[in-house]
Amino acid sequence: MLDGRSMVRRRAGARLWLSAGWLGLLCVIAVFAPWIAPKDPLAQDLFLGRLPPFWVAGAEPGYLLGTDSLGRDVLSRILYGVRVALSVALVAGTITCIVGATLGLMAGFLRGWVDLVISRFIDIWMAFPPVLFSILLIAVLGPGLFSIILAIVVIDWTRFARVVRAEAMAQGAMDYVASARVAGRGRLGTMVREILPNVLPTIVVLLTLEMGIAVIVEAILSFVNLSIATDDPTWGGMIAEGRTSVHQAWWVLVFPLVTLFLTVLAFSQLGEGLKDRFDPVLR
Amino acid sequence: MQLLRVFLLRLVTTAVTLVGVAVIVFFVIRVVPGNPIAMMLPPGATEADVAALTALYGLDKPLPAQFLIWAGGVLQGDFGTSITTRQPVLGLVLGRLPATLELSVMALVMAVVIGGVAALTGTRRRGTRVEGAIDIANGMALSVPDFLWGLVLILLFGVLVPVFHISGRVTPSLELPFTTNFYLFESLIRLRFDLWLDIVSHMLMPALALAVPLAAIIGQLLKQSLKETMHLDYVTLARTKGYGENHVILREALRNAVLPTLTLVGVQFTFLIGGTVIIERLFSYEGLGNMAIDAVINRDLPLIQGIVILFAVIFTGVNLIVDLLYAALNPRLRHA
Amino acid sequence: MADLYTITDLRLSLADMTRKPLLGAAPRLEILKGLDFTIPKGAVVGIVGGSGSGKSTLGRALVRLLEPSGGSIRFDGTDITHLPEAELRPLRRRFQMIFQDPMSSLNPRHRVGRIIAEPMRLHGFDGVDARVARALDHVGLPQGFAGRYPHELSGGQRQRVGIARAIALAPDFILADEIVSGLDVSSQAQVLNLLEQLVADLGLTLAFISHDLSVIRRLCQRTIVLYQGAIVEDRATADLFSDPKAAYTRELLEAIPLPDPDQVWA
Amino acid sequence: MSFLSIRELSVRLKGGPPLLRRVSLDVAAGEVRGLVGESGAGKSMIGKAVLGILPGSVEVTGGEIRLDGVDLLALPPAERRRRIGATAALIPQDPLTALNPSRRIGGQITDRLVDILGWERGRAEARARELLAEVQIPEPERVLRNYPHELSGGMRQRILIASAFAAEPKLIVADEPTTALDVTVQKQILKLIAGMQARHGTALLFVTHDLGVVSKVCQSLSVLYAGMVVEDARVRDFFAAPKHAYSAALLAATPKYTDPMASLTPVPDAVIEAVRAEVAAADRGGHG
Repeated sequence: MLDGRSMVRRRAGARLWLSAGWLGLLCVIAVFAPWIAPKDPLAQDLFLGRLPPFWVAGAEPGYLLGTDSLGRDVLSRILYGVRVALSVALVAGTITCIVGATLGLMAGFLRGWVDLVISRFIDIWMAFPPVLFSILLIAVLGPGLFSIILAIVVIDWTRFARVVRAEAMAQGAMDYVASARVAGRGRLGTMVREILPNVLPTIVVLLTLEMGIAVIVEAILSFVNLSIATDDPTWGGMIAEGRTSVHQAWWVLVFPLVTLFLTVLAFSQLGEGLKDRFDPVLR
Repeated sequence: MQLLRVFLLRLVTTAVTLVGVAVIVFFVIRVVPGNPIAMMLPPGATEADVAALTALYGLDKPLPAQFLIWAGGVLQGDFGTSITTRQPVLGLVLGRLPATLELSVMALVMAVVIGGVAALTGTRRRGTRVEGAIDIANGMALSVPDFLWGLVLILLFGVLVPVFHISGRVTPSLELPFTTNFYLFESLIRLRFDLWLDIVSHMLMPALALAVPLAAIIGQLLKQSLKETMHLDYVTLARTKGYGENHVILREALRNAVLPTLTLVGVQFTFLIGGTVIIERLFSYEGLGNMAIDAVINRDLPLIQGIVILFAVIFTGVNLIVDLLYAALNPRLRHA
Repeated sequence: MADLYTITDLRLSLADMTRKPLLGAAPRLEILKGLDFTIPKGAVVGIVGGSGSGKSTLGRALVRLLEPSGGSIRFDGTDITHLPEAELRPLRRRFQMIFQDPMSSLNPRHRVGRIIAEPMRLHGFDGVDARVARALDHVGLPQGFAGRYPHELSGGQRQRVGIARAIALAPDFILADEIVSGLDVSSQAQVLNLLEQLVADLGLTLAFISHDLSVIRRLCQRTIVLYQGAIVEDRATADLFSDPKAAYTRELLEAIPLPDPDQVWA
Repeated sequence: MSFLSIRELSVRLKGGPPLLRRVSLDVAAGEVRGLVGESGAGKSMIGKAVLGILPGSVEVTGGEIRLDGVDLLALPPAERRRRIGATAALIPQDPLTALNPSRRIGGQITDRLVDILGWERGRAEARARELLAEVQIPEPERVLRNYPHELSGGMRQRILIASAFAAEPKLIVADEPTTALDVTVQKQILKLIAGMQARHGTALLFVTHDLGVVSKVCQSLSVLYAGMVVEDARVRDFFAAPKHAYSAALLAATPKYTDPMASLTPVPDAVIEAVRAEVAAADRGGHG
């Protein structure tokens, strides 16, 4: 039988499992990187610089994905890079989500002066170019994992606040909110017990999206050389190096780029998949 | 009357926003630990340099006084002097602005065309494999940001099939007869198609990288909006009059579906302009964004402030224009 | 019989933002223009009017979802006109509301059992589960429905859940705002019969808002006719139908198409 | 001879259950036929099938729809569209959403005349003015230049009626045209439709859930349950004595203020079960 809903569900299921699988794999790699990585990611050997990946003529055994200009093993650096990427994604994503969603929910449901103040801040934030803002913040705060996380939270809370605010406003106009009032529920209770469950699917989608964005922001900051300590392997740092030598050694750019691409895609698809799966109205 | 009221209200909030931006950019740089003068100076500066610079910027005064001095200057068009180049900030910034504007507008046009075609095709062929393919492409394009698309394009069209330039704004060996910095525009005016082609070939990849996410957003929003509109009674009524699918989409649905898309595209366009910062870096394109990153790396405080303010003016300006456009296209407001 | 509600010179206006001048306050849009009436304990009162008559606004003011801008509403001796939300809360158990659109008034992410139980928990009822079961029983829904989501029910079933939620609190007063206007005639008849039965069994006071005089005729002892925010007629229902005094009431009555081809409908 | 003749029309959700079960009905030239049933009974679906505006999620599985003797379902799509546009029209339910908000009223009345029937613009505009006067709209000249949002709901419904009669169609489908209106406005609009129908001699297929409305404007009616016609009768006969138990129960459930105790009687479960069994039997017969 060709039922539209079941087709949507099957596609949602596939992307949910694929993306969850990829992210699960990354988690395992992050934890066990020292045991999995074939080489020391920091070990340089100028005699083994710019070795191609294993299937290209001139490859060295042991360096599966080749080496960069300093002779460091690309594969090992990618595997170690997972650690920074994932910790930024999970920590920065979660904190940004909590801060932004709370402010958005308050603005959208409580309205009045709370909304006025929060909306004005959102407006001001929206007038900053986010990439420049983050680069500026890192320059001021100094490089490091903590600075990156702080910069992401400070800049990206509006992503949540804007959307959640609009959603909370729409939900606030529904009669189930009026009926909660008639039942004698207070404003805070209504916000948390009635509105929040209806906004949650949107928040989940935004959260996973934000985790992907956090990985990108870290990569961008590494790319302009402002991320964490320079010799720690990060995907962004590898991409920056790969970009400069793209005509001589494409593999230095391609492999971290593909990893980054898949990770970002997986995060966003995970969110969409989760939303479809746990929506009681769709189920 | 309504239109005027909306416009004036927006003008006021825009002013408030810009003041907010000015305050924040000013204090963020100074309040956070670290000596701003030390930040400004290149390594190896002497005590005397520090003292001179401190006095020059009035940094011995309390912060609010400093802010007022700076803000007063800004209002008179004086954004200070760049530390690294020793030139007025305003001149530097305005010199780079055309490059960034041309890139952004080109990206916007590409996004509207690609997104619009995707939305119309998806609507025309709804329920078929074509729509499914468009949805999947949109989903991919949407979840991956411009930075990654830029890298992918560099690999595909700069390395794998090297057909476009992936670095700079124009081939350096070319003689440029231009009097303005709007190269793309001026080359057309002067009928120098050889130069125009070279410039386009440089811009195409960065512009496409910027356009892809926005195209996906336009494609998705407009298609959804069109699909909702196609279920409305006036569209059904048009069908009973004997009109075919194309006519119904283009004449009955499109105009009404564009309105809700438009407001969101305004915000998204400012994101696109924000994206030029990293995309210009990626493609070594000599625009405002590339200059901004250099300014941060060189700790050129006045230049950073100037660029951020300019971006904020552009962003709020774009939003203002979109709001007015929305009002102008909406018959409810136009004829109120 | 004592009066449960005493409404005196009730006024309600909203700011008309579409005609706000450049500077200064927006003009006020008068929705309710000085209403006076009472609702005695145990009465079933119909409130009827066309769109824009202010009947729904009046209903929402009665249960204090809206705050009046003038006049007073006394509920069982207490002036609730401007009572702040915190002081209103303990009173709220006693006046309940059933909404027009059950799809929007039932939280889509809560199961039916929780929707009925939650208000009781808020008011500190004990034995909530047993009370939910009894409420479902009262409105003729099987116990298994407690585990369902609103979107899994039909329109008539959803409206029964709305009724169950209201009666579970054992209120003194229920406001029913156009509760059958979205239903088919067969479910309409069922829901109305149910409501009639419950009002009699539980000794409730009911205000029934509707645009449909035929339904009012069946259910209500007294009818208030609203036209553009003012009461044009307030009488015993039987009298109102046999001898309408106000021109608007007559117009309303004459416009109703009876299921009868011989009706003179000029 | 009947102008619209539907024979054994079956429609179903693609890959799903049937929505119309071998529906047959006739509308003679100049006749008004009511289509009555509860939501989901398929009454609107019949109107949509006649006008060729079935949603993409449903498909016709059998039967024919003869409009002026020509089977619409046998025509190629473009030809069918043109033929429907030239001979039939729709009066939609909700006047607030049935006019395009970004187009002027004038163009929305004349477009069919100019684009489909090939009239000259001037002639079409003159016709539009004439029609607006006929539906008692003051200042037709000004209204033609208005946008929908500048007019009240009642005015918009009048415009939609005028627009439906613009091309002198032989058949009009009215899909719950007064459900969104107050009773007092409903009365005016129903009288207007009935008057126009009589003057122009148009056949009218009147979809409604309200038996009261049927008794006022229709000469015959079809009662539907689960996509099946359970009763087909002259209006006078029906209200005197409905033949089918389900339609009798439907009539008893209809509110009637003159006799409150005899109206609003819930449809008995036994009646529902009986009519369901009937539908099931018909389905088996249809497949066997």
